[in-house]
Amino acid sequence: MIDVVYFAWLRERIGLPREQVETRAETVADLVAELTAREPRYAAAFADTASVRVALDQSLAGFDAPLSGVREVAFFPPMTGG
Amino acid sequence: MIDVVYFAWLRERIGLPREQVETRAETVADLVAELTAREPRYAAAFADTASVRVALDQSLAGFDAPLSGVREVAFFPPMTGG
Amino acid sequence: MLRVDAAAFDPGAELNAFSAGLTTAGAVVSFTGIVRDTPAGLAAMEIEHYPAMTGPAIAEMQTTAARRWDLAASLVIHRHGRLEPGETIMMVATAAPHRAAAFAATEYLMDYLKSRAPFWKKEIARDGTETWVAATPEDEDALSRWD
Amino acid sequence: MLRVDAAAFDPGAELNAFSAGLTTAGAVVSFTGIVRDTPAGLAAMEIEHYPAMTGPAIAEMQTTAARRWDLAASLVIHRHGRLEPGETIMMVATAAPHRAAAFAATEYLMDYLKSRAPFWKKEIARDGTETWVAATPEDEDALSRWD
Repeated sequence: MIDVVYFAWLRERIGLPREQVETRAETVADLVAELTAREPRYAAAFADTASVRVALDQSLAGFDAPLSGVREVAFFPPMTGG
Repeated sequence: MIDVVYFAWLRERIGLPREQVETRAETVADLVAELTAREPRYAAAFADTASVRVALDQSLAGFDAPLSGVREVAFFPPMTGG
Repeated sequence: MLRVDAAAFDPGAELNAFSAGLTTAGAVVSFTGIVRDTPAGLAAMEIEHYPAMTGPAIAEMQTTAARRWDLAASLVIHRHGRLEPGETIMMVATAAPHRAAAFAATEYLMDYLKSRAPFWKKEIARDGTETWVAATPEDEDALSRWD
Repeated sequence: MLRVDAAAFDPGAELNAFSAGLTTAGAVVSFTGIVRDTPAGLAAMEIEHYPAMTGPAIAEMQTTAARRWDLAASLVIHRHGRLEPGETIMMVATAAPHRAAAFAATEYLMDYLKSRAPFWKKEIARDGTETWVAATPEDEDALSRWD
């Protein structure tokens, strides 16, 4: 079980801010493929992964990063602070 | 007659902030030569002209600038505002 | 110093408080970001953030800035939630013995806050249209000058 | 906006007043200069200026900055007379639609104020020694980046 959190338009498209996912995905990319296959709202959220950023346990990571030992995966668009 | 004003250590060395000078100097350099010849306190103030800046009627100028039509000449060290 | 909060703050009071404690640093630079109206007419800006990540991410930027430049202190205040035009979104201030360091560190923190602090802005127009503010290539490019 | 005055001023209140009138400019950058103590111990700093020249010289810097960058407004406040450690000497603020312009214009104004505004600073040590602050080659060099 892994916590998955969504922000901004990813949260809006998927329709929830946080969920627990039962997965054996080895990498972020594997997890995205699993979610995308689940339901159209996930497919809509991850349609353009070039616009999606990832953090593993609150640290920025790439789509090829392994999920082993990770408790929380966050998906969000490029940040717009300041 | 021309107004001559002094600031910072030039004012201190010459011993006054402002004076009227009767001169026929054609350039700033001529005026400095006249003043320097006058008294040791002027010679002390103008000993190192590389450290002296000039303004003619409140605009920065060089030592070769003509004095024709100028009402006020200011001598001061490099500025240290801010 | 770092504060992430939905509450409004007073930039002038923060600047004075920040400056008050300084004994060796004569140069203080601040940046204040204010919600601007838009050509379409802006009702409000909503700022979402990732609470578990925001504090650590900004604190790391401040630590890096303090390592790169001779700083006496740095301050970051960033709001989240709903803001109306004219309200202050955020503020950065740095203090240093020399002004070049304070300017550089403040620009560095701003560039990193723009693109690496987990905030997302949504503009709500007066006609109700909602638009997520897009990151710009310029904001991403601004980071490369610090490499 | 420009003020040259012997009286103390409140930088935070000035920052807030400056920001209050802005409708299109979301980015405000400020610089505040504070009298620092010195290793020898500073009793006071005395700032002399050339009243007939100071205002026009600074106003021209502000005009040039407004021509070079897309600014909504700029503010310069500079004190003269006797100041004690901890007192604010001067302040510059600029407001712009984009932060890069506000940062650049504030740095530009600071660089020019340092070397082209007719102020001279004298440090009075606690033992009574008086020293005119010397201009540094670095301050002069800082101007060349704006050519």
